[in-house]
Amino acid sequence: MRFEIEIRVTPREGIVDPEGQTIGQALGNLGYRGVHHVKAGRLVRFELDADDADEARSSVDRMCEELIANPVIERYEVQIRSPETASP
Amino acid sequence: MRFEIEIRVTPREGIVDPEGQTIGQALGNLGYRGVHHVKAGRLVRFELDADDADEARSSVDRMCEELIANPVIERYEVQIRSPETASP
Amino acid sequence: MRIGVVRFPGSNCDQDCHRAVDEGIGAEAVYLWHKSHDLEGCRAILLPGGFSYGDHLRAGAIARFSPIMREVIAFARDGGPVLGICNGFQILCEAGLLPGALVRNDSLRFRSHPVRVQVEQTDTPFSSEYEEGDVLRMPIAHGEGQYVADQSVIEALEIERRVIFRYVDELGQPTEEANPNGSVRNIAGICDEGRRIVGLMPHPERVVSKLLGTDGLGVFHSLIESLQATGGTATHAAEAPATHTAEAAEAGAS
Amino acid sequence: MSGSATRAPVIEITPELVADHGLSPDEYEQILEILGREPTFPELGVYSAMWSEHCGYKNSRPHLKTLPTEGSLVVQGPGENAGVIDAGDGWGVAFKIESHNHPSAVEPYQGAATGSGGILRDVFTMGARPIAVLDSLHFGSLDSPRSRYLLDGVVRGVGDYGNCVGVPTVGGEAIFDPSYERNPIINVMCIGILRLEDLMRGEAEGVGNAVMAVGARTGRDGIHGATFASVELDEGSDSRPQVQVGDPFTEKLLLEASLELIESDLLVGIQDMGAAGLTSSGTEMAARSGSGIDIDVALVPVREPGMTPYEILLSESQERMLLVAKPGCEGDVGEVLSKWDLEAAVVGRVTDDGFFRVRDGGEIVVEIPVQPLVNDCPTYTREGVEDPEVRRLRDLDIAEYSGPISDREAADALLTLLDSPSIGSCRWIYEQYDTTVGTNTVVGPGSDAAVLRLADSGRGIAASLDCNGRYVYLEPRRGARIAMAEAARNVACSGARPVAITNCLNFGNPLKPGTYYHFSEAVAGMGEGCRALSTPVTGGNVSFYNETPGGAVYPTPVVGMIGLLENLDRVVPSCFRKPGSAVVLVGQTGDELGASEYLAACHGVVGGAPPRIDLEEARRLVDFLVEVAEGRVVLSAHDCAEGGLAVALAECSLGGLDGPLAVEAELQTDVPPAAALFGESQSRVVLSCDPGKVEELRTLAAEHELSVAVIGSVGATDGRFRLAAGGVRIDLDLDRLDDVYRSALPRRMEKEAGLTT
Ligand SMILES: Nc1ncnc2c1ncn2[C@@H]1O[C@H](COP(=O)(O)OP(=O)(O)O)[C@@H](O)[C@H]1O
Ligand SMILES: [Mg+2]
Repeated sequence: MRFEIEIRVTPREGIVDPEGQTIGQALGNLGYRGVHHVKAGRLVRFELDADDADEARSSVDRMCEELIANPVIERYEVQIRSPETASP
Repeated sequence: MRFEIEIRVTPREGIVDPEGQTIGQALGNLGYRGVHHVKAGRLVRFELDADDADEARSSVDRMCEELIANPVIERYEVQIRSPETASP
Repeated sequence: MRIGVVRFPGSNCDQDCHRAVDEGIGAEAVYLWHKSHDLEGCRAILLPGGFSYGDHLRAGAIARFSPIMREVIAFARDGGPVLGICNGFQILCEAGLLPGALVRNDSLRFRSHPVRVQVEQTDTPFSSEYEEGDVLRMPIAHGEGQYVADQSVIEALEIERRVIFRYVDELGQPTEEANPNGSVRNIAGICDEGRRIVGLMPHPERVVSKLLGTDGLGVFHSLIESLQATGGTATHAAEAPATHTAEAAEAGAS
Repeated sequence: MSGSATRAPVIEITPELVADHGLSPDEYEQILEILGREPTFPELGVYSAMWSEHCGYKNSRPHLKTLPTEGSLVVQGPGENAGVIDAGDGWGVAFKIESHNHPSAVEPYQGAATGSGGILRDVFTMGARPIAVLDSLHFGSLDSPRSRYLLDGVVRGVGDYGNCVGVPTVGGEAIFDPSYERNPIINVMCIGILRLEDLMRGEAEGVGNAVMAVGARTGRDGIHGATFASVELDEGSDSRPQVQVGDPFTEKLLLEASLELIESDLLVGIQDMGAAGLTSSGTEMAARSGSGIDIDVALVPVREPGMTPYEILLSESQERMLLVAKPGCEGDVGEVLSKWDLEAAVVGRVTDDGFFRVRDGGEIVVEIPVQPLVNDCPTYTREGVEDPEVRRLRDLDIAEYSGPISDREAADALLTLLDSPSIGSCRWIYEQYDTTVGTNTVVGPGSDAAVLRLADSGRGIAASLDCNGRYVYLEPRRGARIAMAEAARNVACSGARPVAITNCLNFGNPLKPGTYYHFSEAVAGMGEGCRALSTPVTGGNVSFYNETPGGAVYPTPVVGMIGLLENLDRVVPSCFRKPGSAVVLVGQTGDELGASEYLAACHGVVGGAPPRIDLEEARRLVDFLVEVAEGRVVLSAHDCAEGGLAVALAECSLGGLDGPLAVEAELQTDVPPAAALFGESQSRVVLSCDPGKVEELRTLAAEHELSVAVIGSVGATDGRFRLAAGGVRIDLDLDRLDDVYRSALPRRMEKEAGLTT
């Protein structure tokens, strides 16, 4: 079965996020009001063949720990869509 | 009312995505099988004060066009959560 | 005695490091290809700057899994001296051989210019030939050089005197203006608990000649001195880092 | 257009389709004649690309032919991927410049990055290791958000690409004028060194030899880039399909692999798949060898399914090379490439029938005779007519501005000039470039010329990029001569002897008589400069149609000058070194404010004639500068250019690594003060030397028939900048000057951050 994977990596609490800050400032300079707590992160998407959602999840978790996120500075969230449930 | 905004920016179709390719290869080298179509993108999250979801959406769209995404090579998706519906 | 310069496909300071070793201090330098499993009997390892694997994802994130890095990590565990410069420093952090991480410069811009760094500790194989307090002029050239780590880690680094190089101004003060990338406490270079593994962002290998400046020579002279001193058998140094890197390796991979 | 074309149905060649491909009815007639039949759709695409302005030099070739290309040091002149000169003891210097104006106007970061990638490939395909990049940037006013966005993106693009490949960016120029709004000029020059025995060319020889496509896969990006570079950017145009994305990491692999292949002597020829991709590389290589080439597009590794032969032939996907392996070496070539994790495929063979033949599996889809395709692109010599508006501006009476000004006005004018982005410090730009990687950079950005180590020979290479578009606009022939003279002067200030140039001709639409006049006059002036200075042309590039609905950019023929330095420890810095040094001005100061930055920045006037230039004098000045460097007579030498004596002197005292040095100077002259302080009279240089050397300096100057005047001294230690001329005194605090000079760019650029990278 093929799953659609989306991984969102964001800076851990307390870790500087210069990009997020700059986006916040830039939006301010452009005249946007009421923007708070801007955070910038990375996004990784792919398709994964796995027998079931659990297997998919556990191997995606390993990918994140091993490569995609750096636990020292980042946290990650995983979203798994199986073809059926898949929809925009 | 305060909305939680999440913007996902990814390369447009047909635009090369060297980062996605490299991540795909790296996962392969680490022994992960069945990984397809890896795409790398950016993520921006913030909170936005707006009267209603429509107002929020339209101003977020402008932010994306103006600053956050580069429409020439990137596409973006916006997700808006109002505090109520907000949930992990 | 042989010194290994690791060559990742995207390394671009490898030739400079090689030159610093053979022309700079007249020692033998060999390239170690990233796909190789053999350190070829090198007595010390240099991880040069560059963009190892294009620096996609995070600088050094992918490099740490290359075959040669397995050997380098084992070598470091046994107390072998390892120096990571710029991208090499980033790789050492990603590999968990050094604590913390290097994130995008606070300016969000690539920064390239000469900086001043102060030598704070001289009991490592890469700083022993300097005097404590020496202020060196070296170029930096990086986009992700902002050193960050948890408060507890920073405290430990300071208490254990593991900050080896710090960005300072012409008066030797670690001021904000002297800090090119927003690094915590102006940290430019650190070492591991065993004091055998050193990483720094500035480029000593670019200032090892009369023509371009000589402030970096000491780093390489220190190495030769310490290798001659230890006669190669890193005795007690062996255990300390062994335990350390063991848990660090977990930390890195968990 | 191309995207909609699919494999199956045969596309009918209508006049509209021909027109869409930028081919005139006459040109189409010529194609019918050459082929003796109607072209297929892919053939039409091939002609469209090869006979575009960019590849075919339709409107420029007759003029380019008038440029001198011979010289005792020239090993490879125009016609190859890059020029090569002989630098002694078997060393060669390969160099070339390339424009990426149109792509950068659409997507600054990727446009600039891919431009850098292309020029690096042009150099390393010659067998040379790139050791430096210089960039010439001409942008609109930084008051415009669009210009700030473009500059931010371009600087990041040039920087990131070179930084990642490991080639330092060591110099260039940055000029700002409203005429470049929305159509900036981005010219990148690359310099490489090689052992002459390794010199490689883009040739396809030896019937049956394998033709291999190497590097990135072929995608749909950039189809028709060559044609794109040959049309005006009109507002609404959705230029998106042309955007190409660079991958410097793959470039680095290509660089190392190519040099390894060349050193191991495994190649017959190699060329970048640049503009018009597979088509131009394949046909140009065959043309150079008088051979033919037979390719099967079905064998080309593609990035997207269902690509048509048309698309594969014209794709401009980046980081791809075409190479011809020596007989029996295919295996070894494959090994080197896989060592560097590069994908490669044999896509065809060299033939001897003089045809560019393309198959799609079995079926032949293109069959074109190579020579007429590559060499007989129709060229046009047109009628150029000077735009009356230009003459009016040149004849403008500017006498009133030379005249009496108060001390106060003079001081303010100097501050205004130092704050003008074209004159203020470029630090903000070059601190985003790795300037020292490779440890060859002896003198980096911020001085008149960059100076590089020539391996361990003890000798050096100097380089400078120059063009003042305003001069060329107001008087093209003189403007181009000045660009030549200034480039040579910059190189000579460092102590190097200028030996050859590459050039990038950035102009508007050549079909407009005014633009064509500018172009033909400028090329003529450049040729005169080359002859007078004995610096032949080894290559270059032409970029036309630099226009927006707003009108043409200033004509901008950028000169990339290369010089050789016999002895690296004779390098002369451009800034003052020692308190107590004597300050000497070489050359004559006239009443010449025409076309000056002073008029533009302080009075909003663009007009008057550019300063006079005597190429013989320029030549004597170069000889003099080389001699004083070799004799260690001077401590510093700095070219007098935009902003005149006042700005040159300020730069000399501000530029030093270890903080500003005070200066006290007075110029004795009967030239009106404003002109004396800010006029841009040519062939002038500010020197500093030990007071004891002044007499020696005078003698040498006399031998070269140059006038010198001791105008003051360095480092009257009270930290002030003092300059007097024609009875007017400027007396300013150095730190204030320094601050204004340094913040010219950052104070404009750091308002908002560019985030799209
Ligand atoms: N302004 C010029 N002066 C001299 N030679 C030029 C000029 N413009 C182009 N050429 C030469 O014409 C040849 C073709 O140029 P070009 O099509 O730009 O090659 P490429 O596409 O590889 O840059 C090159 O050898 C180049 O040096
Ligand atoms: Mg090219």
